[in-house]
Amino acid sequence: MKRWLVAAGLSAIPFLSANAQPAGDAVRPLVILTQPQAASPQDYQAAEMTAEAWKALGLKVTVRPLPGQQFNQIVWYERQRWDTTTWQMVGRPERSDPDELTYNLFVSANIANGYNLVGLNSPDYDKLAQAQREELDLPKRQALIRQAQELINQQQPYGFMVHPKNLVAFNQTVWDESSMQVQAGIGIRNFWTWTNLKPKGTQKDVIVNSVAPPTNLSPFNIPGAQGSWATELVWDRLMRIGPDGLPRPWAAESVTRPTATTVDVVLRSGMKWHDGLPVTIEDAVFSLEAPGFGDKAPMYRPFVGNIAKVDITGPMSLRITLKRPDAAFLVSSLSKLNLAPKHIWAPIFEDLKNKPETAESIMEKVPVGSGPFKFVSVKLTEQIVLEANKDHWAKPNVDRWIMRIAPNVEATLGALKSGEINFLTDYTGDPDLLTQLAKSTPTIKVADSLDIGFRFIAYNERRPPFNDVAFRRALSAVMDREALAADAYGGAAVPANSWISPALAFWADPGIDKRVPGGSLAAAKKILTDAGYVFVGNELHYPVGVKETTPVYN
Amino acid sequence: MLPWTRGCRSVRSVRLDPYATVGFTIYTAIAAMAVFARQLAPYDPKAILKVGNRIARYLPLSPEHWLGTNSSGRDVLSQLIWGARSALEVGLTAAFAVVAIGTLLGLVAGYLGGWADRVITWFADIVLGLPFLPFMLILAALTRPGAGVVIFTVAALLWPNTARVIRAQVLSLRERAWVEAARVTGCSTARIMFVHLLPQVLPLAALYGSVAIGWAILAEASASFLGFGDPEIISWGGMLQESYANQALSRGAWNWFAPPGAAIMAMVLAGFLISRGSEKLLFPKLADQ
Amino acid sequence: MSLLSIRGLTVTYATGAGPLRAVDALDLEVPAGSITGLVGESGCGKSTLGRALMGVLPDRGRIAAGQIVFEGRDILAESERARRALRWRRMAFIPQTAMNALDPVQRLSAQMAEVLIERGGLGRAEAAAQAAALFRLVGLDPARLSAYPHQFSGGMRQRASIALALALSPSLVIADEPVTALDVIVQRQILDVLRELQARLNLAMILVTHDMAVVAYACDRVAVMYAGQVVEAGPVAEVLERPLHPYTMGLTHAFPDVHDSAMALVPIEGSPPSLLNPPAGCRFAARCPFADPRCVAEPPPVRPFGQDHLVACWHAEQAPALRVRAADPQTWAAIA
Amino acid sequence: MLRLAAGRLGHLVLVLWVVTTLTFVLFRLMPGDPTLNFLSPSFSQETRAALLKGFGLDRSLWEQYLIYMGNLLRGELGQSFLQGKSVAALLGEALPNTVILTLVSLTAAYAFGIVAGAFLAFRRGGVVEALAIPTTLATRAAPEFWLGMLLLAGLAFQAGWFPTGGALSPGKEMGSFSESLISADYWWHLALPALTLMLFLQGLPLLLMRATMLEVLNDEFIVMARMKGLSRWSIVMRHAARNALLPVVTAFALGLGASIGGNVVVETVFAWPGIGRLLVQAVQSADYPLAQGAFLLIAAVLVVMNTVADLAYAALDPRVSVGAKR
Repeated sequence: MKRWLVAAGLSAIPFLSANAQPAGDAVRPLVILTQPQAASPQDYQAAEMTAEAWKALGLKVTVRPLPGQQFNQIVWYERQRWDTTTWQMVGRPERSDPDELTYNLFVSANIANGYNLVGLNSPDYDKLAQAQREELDLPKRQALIRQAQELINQQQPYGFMVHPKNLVAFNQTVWDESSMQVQAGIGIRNFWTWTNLKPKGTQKDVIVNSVAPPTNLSPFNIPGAQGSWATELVWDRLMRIGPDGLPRPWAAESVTRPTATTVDVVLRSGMKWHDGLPVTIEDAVFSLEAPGFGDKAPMYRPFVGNIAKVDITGPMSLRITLKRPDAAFLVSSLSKLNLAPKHIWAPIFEDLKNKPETAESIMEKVPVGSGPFKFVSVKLTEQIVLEANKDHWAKPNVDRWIMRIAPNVEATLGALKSGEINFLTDYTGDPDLLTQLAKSTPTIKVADSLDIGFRFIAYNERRPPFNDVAFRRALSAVMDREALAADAYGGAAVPANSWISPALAFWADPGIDKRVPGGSLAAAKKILTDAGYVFVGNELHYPVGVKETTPVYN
Repeated sequence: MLPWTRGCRSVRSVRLDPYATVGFTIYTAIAAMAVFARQLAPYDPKAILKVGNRIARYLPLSPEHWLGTNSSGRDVLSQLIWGARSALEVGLTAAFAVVAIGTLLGLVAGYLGGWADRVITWFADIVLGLPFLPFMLILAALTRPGAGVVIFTVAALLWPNTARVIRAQVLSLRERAWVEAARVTGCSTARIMFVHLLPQVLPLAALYGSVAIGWAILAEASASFLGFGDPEIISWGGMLQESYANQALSRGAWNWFAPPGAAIMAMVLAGFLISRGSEKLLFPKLADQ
Repeated sequence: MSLLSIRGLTVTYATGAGPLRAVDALDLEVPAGSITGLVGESGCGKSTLGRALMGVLPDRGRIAAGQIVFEGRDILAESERARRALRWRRMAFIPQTAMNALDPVQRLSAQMAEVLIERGGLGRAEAAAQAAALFRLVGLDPARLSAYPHQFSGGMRQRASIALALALSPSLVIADEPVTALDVIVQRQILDVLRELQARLNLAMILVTHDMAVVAYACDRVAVMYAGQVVEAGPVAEVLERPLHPYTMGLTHAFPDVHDSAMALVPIEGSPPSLLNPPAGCRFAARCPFADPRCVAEPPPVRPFGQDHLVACWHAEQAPALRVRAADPQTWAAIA
Repeated sequence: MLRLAAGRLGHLVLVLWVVTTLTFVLFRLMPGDPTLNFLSPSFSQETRAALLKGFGLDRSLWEQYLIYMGNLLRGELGQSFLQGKSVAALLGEALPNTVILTLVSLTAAYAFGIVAGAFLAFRRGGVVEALAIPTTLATRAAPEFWLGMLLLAGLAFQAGWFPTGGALSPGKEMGSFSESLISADYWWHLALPALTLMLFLQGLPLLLMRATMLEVLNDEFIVMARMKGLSRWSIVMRHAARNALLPVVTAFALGLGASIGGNVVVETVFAWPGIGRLLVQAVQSADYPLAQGAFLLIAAVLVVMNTVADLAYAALDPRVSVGAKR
């Protein structure tokens, strides 16, 4: 009865106001999906703040947190179903080159089941993305990237929120700060720090932390952000992203690009696997080819997708021939592919041929790499212990690298205070508290750095009215990025309006965060009314004649 | 001692026992909070309060905010008051379900005996072999997390305790003269069970209910803590989880962290106190061994 | 000279409504070497009296007044330590329900040994031998010493209890309803054992019972208790043949005679008075078919009547006539 | 006794079968599919299908059930999706930690509870009781994780007396579990979680001991013991405690079973690497084989301990174990 009255009341409104102002249907109640507060208090709060802001546009907005599993399922695989969602792209060294994100996030090829979650379909953008990929001239490529950013700014497929800062802390009585390396967009928690870090006293074990358990550690698996910190140390790569954000030869003596589609690599000599066997040119070729065997290394497969062939050109040298020019190849492939021992992995791949599992799920008892650290023990939900590889050409100064895995942020802070960990590498908690701790405990020093990653709210263009650029612009215009950075992200973030972080100064478009079209509530309302939307009372309606045909998210 | 006399005594002691008085007082206070939440709570518990255009995070205790605000700028006292509502909803629903199922099966098993008794006892044994929290977690993972899972788990796994006691009591009651008399005068089995026996066992069942309320609240809190609560509902367990996720401990935000825990404790304690008259109620498994 | 004489003994229980006088200014003499039956309805205080004698009253009970002179000593005046020394060595107890009175989780050998060693000061081997002897004494197979109480029948448990009671050769044994829970045949066997042992060991025994038939069968003397007081006492033959108190007259009819089960059962209507506020006059007055206003107003004193026979009734002189009327069930029915 | 044991064991097998079957049904009802964890742009539909096939999820339910039961009987629990290790091995690593935590805390709780409960039974109705009973009830009423968090905040974060989590100090390597057991480091890490659990668990033995003690003290055989002039010590220790302990010992066995599953929360708070934490992580990350294995193990322990409790009671009470009469 009551419901009937309400329904009647609702339907009466457009009828009564029809004389005053013609309008379409009211916009349906919209839903912002996000992770539960427990998993990500910051995103949750950002979603709540955004919902508040959108309500000012006469919309009904609810925040719907979903547990991790369900969240991924719906956002990733049920793309017709959701309106908007919070999401993030994390910073990884390989993302120091803008190509991966520039290409994957927005090209139309990725709409069906790739990274183009929102379903942006812009032929202009597709052209720009492909062009920057093939442009080897840096200034020209920079211009293309900035053009792409402006295009996205006009389209607003996302409500960009912030670029987070990485907060790390360490015990300065244990570690010599001057031995740490700062990597652009990553901070001091990076490969170079681990290999260079100098102890001040007798504590020679660097004990870092992770709040999430890594997945299986294999040279053909990406074991989550934290797991990668360990795999980077164990498996060498032909190139690595240097502290400057540019790729530099690592396990290669040299890497040259004689033409746009060829890459010559000379392997460093004298390298040994942790089991004592020498690293050969065959191992290098195998490592470049293996991810392409069948579908046995799905995560790494895209990184070799552009390789046409690999030829051995000498006892320690090889040539890679690409299918197409690829500006980012050194970063996104050579700096990413792990060197895996052929004598161990070739038989495994052979064995996998007739099995459903992939190489990702295979974990050796004690995994063998050739990197500056080697495995001692692994308990994925407790700790990973690596020890320095004294035979490595870049042998570390520390004895062991230990990662404690504990999801409890409170306990992690306590552990830093008590010395159970001496390098806080994974802190998802309240930035204030860490700063306070450092103030009250002089032995602890905090270092922050702007991350390559970013956080955003995705607008699903498959579902009207998100297909309307005016509507998207209005939503983005009312989001208060300063407040989000200050309140939701505790000040450890800067406002964003692009997927390219200011940390990548060369590629970033300075000031783009100030150029969101509109920019105020009044302007946003104007965008909407200009596009034909009608405010009926305090409720936003579609332009005249437009029916609401999309079901409410459930 | 016959279970019957034990039951009698505990029911009577509920009225006399000072502990039980405290228990009922706590329940009354919580019920009042739940019913009058709208009037009592100074703020909308979900409203994000602002100071200027910034969120009013972590405001200290003040006349405006007796228990301060939390990390998302919400009034802690208002949340505490509204939390009583979901606590009562979850607690009462679950307790009602436990009592209803337990009493029904206990009655049937005790009065009918024979194969009905054997089947029910066997079923109870199976249920006692399912670990409570893990079962709830799995269930929460495969359906939508929230109060429903908690209530279902409590009802599905805790009825055997009540059923056992009711069954024992019915076994002794059915031999009584007046039951015999009812049988002789041609009362139907259903009538004897529900009209004659049921009112006799209800007080005992209600005592079990008061304990079940507590277990349900604890279960809900645990589920919330492990991330399987209903995030859209304001509950004490959810408040604890939220404070935990936002490091209220490190911050020393006792005003946020302590009250919901204390409220849960008080509510569970109230159930214990009420049933204290018969301590064996707390140890149903052992009582009849 | 009595082995035990009780003078003015008053035992009260603390209750919510004030003290309850379970035993009220009671006098009783128990001569050595005989069985004295203590008979009365349940709740009349006879079991309390037994426990008071042993010095083990329930938590709320206490001895408010009186003397218990045992073997010439006023034991109430003595220290707890001295009283404890008496227990079981000089006076022992046979409980009503041997199932609960024996520790369910200990073998009988252990329960015998405990008493013999801890209280009797025997060595382990001696104790074992003594336990076997005691078992034989009460007619049990010593091999059964290794059994648990629940493995025994009721009669066997009661025999074991008797063996336990006799373990330290006491001079007085208080048997609290020793045969109540048993069936008639076994009752008789146990009573035979008690009588035989009493004679053989020259024990004094107080046999608490509610059953006149038991008294008739087993006792030398009898004291009839009503509402915390002894209303009539004397030799069994005398009291049963020529009861002086109407209550005794009623009781003799209220229970089937062991010898003549065909005899009509005449129950006494009504129930005993509240011991919280006992009536001013004769406590039996309310149920007595022969009561007159004096009975209601004044408590009758205990008077000797004839040879060794005590009674507390204003109408004891008319007893022969009353006995005739008491034999008629109609007399009792009129009360109700 | 033997017949009783055989009967209980038969019953145990039956209950185990039903519980495992129930688990099977429960897990097959899960929506979505397990491959989601390998979320990646390059993850093709074909690969997902292949993975499903690999887990046998493409067969009929009956076939899956037969395979499942067959695997269970061989102790084969499958492979963890996320950790790339056999579930059995992961459970094997975690189980000893859970068992130790449970045993230590339960033993401490019962030792304390029995003594305190017996004491309270003697001191009936005093100020001590008036304070102790509500305190005990309150400890039992507080959410475990809340207690744990308070202890963690006070004794670990603030005072720094105890480690903040885990079972061993960072980098400590133990060749075997027995090596852990004799290391002080392990016990130092165990202290806080064990204390939390102990606080939570002590209420039951305390109240139970008190209640049965009170009951026993009023039993006829205790009165008889007093009449026998036995010393207080003999009465309490030989007769009262022995009888009062029976249900407490049974509760201990039941508690052992229940606690293994109930440790979930405490293990999570203290990052104690036991079965409970493993289960939570598995459920949170939808690692179904691992979650299923952990659940089965916990349920099996519970069922077995329920049976052990029955048998223990029977063994300790001659009324049950000696002679058929009850």
